[in-house]
Amino acid sequence: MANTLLSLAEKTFIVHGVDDNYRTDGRNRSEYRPMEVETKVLPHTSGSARLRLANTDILVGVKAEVDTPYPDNPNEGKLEFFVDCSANATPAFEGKGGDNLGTEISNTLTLAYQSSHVLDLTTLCILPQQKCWKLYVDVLILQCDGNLFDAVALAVKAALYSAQIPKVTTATLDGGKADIQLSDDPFDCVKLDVGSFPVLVTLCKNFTFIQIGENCVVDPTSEEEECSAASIVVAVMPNGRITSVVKTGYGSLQPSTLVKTLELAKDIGIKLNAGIMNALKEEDELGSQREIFGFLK
Amino acid sequence: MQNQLETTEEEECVLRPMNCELNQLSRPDGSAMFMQGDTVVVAGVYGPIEAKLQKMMHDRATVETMFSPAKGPPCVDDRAKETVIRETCEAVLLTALHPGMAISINVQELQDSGGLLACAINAACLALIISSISMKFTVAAVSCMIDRESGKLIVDPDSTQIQQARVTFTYVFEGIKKDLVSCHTTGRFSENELMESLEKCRAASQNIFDFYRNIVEQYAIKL
Amino acid sequence: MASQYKTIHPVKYLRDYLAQDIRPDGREFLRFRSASVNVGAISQADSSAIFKIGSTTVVCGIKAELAAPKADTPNCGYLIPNVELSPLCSPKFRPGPPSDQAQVASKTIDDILINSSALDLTDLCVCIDKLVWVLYCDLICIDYDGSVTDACLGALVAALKSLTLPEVQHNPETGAIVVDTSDRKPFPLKSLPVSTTFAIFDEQLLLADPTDEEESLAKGKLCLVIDGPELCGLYKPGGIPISQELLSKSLEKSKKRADLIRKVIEAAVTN
Amino acid sequence: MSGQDLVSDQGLRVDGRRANELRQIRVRMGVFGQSDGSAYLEQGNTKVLAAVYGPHQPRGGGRGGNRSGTGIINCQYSMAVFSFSAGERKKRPRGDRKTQETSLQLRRAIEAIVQVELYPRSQIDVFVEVLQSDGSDYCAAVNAATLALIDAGIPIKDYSVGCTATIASMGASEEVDSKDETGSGTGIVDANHMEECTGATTLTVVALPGAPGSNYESDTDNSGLVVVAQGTGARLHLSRLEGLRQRALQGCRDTRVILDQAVRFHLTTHDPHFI
Amino acid sequence: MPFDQKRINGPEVSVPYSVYTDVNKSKSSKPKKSLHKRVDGREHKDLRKIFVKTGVISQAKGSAYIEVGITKVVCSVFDPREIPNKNEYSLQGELFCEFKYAPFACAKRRIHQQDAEEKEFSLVMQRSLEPAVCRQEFPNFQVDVYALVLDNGGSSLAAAIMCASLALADASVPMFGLVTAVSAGFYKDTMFLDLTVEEEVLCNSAPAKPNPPNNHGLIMQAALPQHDQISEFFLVGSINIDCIKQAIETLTVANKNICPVVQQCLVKTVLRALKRKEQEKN
Repeated sequence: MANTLLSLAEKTFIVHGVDDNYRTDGRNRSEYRPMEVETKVLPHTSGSARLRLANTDILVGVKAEVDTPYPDNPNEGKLEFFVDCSANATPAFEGKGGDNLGTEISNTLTLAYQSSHVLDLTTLCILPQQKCWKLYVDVLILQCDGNLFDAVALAVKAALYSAQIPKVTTATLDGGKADIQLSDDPFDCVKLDVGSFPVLVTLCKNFTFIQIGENCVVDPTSEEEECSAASIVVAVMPNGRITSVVKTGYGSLQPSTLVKTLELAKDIGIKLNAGIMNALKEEDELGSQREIFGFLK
Repeated sequence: MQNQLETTEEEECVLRPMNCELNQLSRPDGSAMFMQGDTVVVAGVYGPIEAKLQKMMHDRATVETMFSPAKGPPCVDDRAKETVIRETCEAVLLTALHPGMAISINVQELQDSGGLLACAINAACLALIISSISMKFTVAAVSCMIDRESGKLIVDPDSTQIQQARVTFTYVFEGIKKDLVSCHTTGRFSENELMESLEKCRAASQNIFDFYRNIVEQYAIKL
Repeated sequence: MASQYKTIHPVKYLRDYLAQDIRPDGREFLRFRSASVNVGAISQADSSAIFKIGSTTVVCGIKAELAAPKADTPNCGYLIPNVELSPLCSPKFRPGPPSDQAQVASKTIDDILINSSALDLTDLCVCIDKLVWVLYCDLICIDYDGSVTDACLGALVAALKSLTLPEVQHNPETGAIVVDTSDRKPFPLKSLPVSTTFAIFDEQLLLADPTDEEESLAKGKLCLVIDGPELCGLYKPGGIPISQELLSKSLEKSKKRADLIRKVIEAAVTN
Repeated sequence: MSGQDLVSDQGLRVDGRRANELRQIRVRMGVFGQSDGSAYLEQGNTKVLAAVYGPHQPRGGGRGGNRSGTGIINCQYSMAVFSFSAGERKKRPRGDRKTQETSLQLRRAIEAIVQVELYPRSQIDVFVEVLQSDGSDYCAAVNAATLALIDAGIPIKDYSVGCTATIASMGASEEVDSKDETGSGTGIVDANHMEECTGATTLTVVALPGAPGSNYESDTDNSGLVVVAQGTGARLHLSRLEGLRQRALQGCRDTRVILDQAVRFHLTTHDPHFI
Repeated sequence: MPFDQKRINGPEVSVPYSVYTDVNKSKSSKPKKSLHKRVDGREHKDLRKIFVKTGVISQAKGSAYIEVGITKVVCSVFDPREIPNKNEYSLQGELFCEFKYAPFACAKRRIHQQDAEEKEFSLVMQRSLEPAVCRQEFPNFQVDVYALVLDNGGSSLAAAIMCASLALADASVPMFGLVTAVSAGFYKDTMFLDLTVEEEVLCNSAPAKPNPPNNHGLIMQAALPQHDQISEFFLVGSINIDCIKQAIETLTVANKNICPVVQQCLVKTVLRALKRKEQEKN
């Protein structure tokens, strides 16, 4: 993201490469770059994860707080996404510079998690109309090298996977006032069922001034993003259902292309979901004594 | 420097005693602290100064006004007062003399015991006189009310009297023909009541103009 | 040609017209534009009105909600009028918090309503010290072409006049509230204030019901609020001084105008 | 815990440290590939990331750019919304008064060591992100920023090192205890969040401690200069200030040694051309 | 409600009276009814009647008004102005869209400031319209588009997009073609076109039995029907891919069907403008 300036010739080079299914970093169109994920990097949060996708670096912290439910949905808890684009990623994000991008990503996440198929908010309710859990999912973007949406969604899923919400031992209504007690034992906690949490798949349609074919690439680098007129961000659940579709960029698509793109997104999304779950399970197997590297590695 | 002049009883005047201190503030180009009874307002004028790019007008000066209430941040009510003060001052000033410039008038309420708007306008007018910006005419503001029970017309009421008011009027007159510059009312009233109050206030405004003259004279002598 | 002339020299353009004793839109000096009102067009609001004066358009929508009253006025409801001069209605306005102009307009409308005593806030009381109605009256200007205060007040009064409120059963002991939406009662409006705006030009020239173009070039503005035989507001925020005759003339004109507007609103509401 | 017992009778603090003992400092330089310089620093549980961009052409041409003969240092201090250790969540990462003030203080600390006159018409950006806050955040930020500057290869005069010294507040009338026998001042260094919250007086010092061995007291030398000093908490008797200052300066010198080692280690392992 | 210095403020807490009515109880019977036949008597794939008009705001460069069923939206477009707070030269002009519900437009009162949903819809509007506007014609300038929903009877985003495209055309902003937009919703296996508010609420909530998972969700598709291009596709919910394919097909046809209505309106606008020009000449 930092200072991506491309000439027309460079753009044409990238686009032609994509057409021949050979990208500047040697990948083919539907290949992801290497990823690294580590959970529980922030011991003071309920759940956290750091994900690196090439140079894109995402840190997610989840905090659970006790709150009162909305009057219109008294049986539901709350889930809130906040994306902060740190100036560490690029000086352009200084001050309020990253706010627009941050809002766009957090909105997309909100849409992706909106359906009750994904996360049944009633499970976050403690006492109807009185108390519920509010999950703050705070994303910090430390470095961008393209494909923020996918990286953020993966990191969020990993962080939510690692999240531990304290168990509520007693919840009683005492004269209209709620009285709840949380378990004192820090290991006595509830984990979220991430089985149906979606990931985002960004399919970037590359063309500069001359439209070439209808090929799209997954996991675009920031250079490839620069050449794209339109991207489709699709939220795919592990079972292949789609929970949100958002188009970004200024271009338009033909209906047939859109259908193809969505099908491709579904296939990739299923694989990606499986991949991240595998990685997380592997990490789990290392046990609770594993060393946490964080940024020291 | 302190200038004092109180309206005497024999005029059977209707206005509360007035008191004024001129150019007490060092930063503004002209300032006045004006008291009418217990109502106290400070006004300061800066200008003509360079205008902000967005507000600049090529054919005349922009007039900016800030009205700050005694406590708390300004709200919608204060914005309305601010507008009356600004538009009145705009009518007073020869804005065409300073194209592309800005004249900024800051009014701070110190205490309100009735007739705040009138007092603020008078203070602003005095500050403008002292700042020696060219003016078309001077203005004087007079407030009055009609009592709820007796139906009596009271000029320049204080805050306890206003509690009993059915109607209140605030008029601003110019100094030459005593024509009406600004007007603000609250409550329901008939046409006759309007005309009657207008006449009474017009007559009373002469006191304020006299006060201006006296105080500025004293100020000039002391200089 | 005319439009270029207007852009380059707006002041002279208008002055040329006025010198010919006519206004740019073909009206005489003291002629008003036609006014129309449409009531109840918005299905989601409790009551609504669209008021047009010439091309100036204001939409008023009222939403009624329930709340606890203020401690010092336990038997009074709330009426919250807010004027929105959004960037939609004129290039003069920018997105963001309300401009000074919008704030002053809100305040003026609020003042007029209180001064005219057109509505009794105690009529909004459901249960003393416990529950009262809050009427959120949002006035949105759709087209800003002068005399917006007049249009706002017209829209608000028309909307209030057609407002009905559902019956509320409040049990003071348990605090239980039941609202019966099938049984709606009209809200009593005691009077019908009408405001009229005039623009004042040099040499005591009075223009009734100015357009935005005239308003922005005028040397002063005068706004009279008439309610039946009485006045409930006379607003002249600065501008060039006016003589006594001018005041009397505008008073007379605005009385006639008020009668007409009142008829228009009443006709629209009874239909 | 009351303000009186920051140090127990056995001479130990809440986390088991001695009064003049720093928390464990762990450092990694060059964590980011895209910035010109970056560093990650842990001081106990306080974790900070710093990135440096520049020197480059100043942005924001609207403000007239930088026509002066010296470079501008532009700093932003921001705290991740999840950075607070104790339960609550921060509303906004930056833009509030406290972070803005800290940004300004950070700039002062950086301006003291960068030779701005080498970079006319240019700008150097220093961004610091606090990932976890557990006391002495500002000092950690200064230390991390210094390391990031070194990583970016920007010539500096000395390490700019921050350290806090905290002393329990006492009644004004109470007799001032004389200097510690060791002569290294009074109070505890590098307070953590718990210790900061006791209502004790904290002196935050940013200093250029100079290389070990150089005499910090001599006025001819730049070393030992205090760049930023800030006191918070309860009032302090003037006579106790010197002891507190000494303690904080000693902390700075100790920190400098650790940072210096880390830099040398980084350069020898990552840059074969070094030495 | 937070205190706003620049507005007249009401009480801190107030509750819409609909909370206390008994209507909520009868809600459960609704879905079954509308699954077979819709409340307003339409077939599942029928659109509501559309009324469009241009030139409704005298002060704007271009403006339009649209009514879809009871949904009412006004939109205005202003002269290009320099992009505020921008230093570099931008080769392509920009489109600034603001989508706002009037405070009284929805069942629940809205606050005056834009909320998250409105901001999101503003972005969707911008993305739908951008492909249709020849932005290279006004480099370094920005065209402001404001849409205001006066009455929300469902599908107000789609209505706003169409309205905005008409307003842009009315303002003589160079465009590649008109933008139309249609919304669709899924509940179980039923697809509705051109949703009402009740149907929007229904499609937003997941059907009771999650196993096997049932479809539910909303789709909004904006298109340039003259060029057979989709300019924006906005989906929320949980829908399987086959149903989405089916929806894209149906929506593409629906968009093509709406196009003549909008075109007709533009023809009228042009004729009116020509007439006015002639009058000015005489």
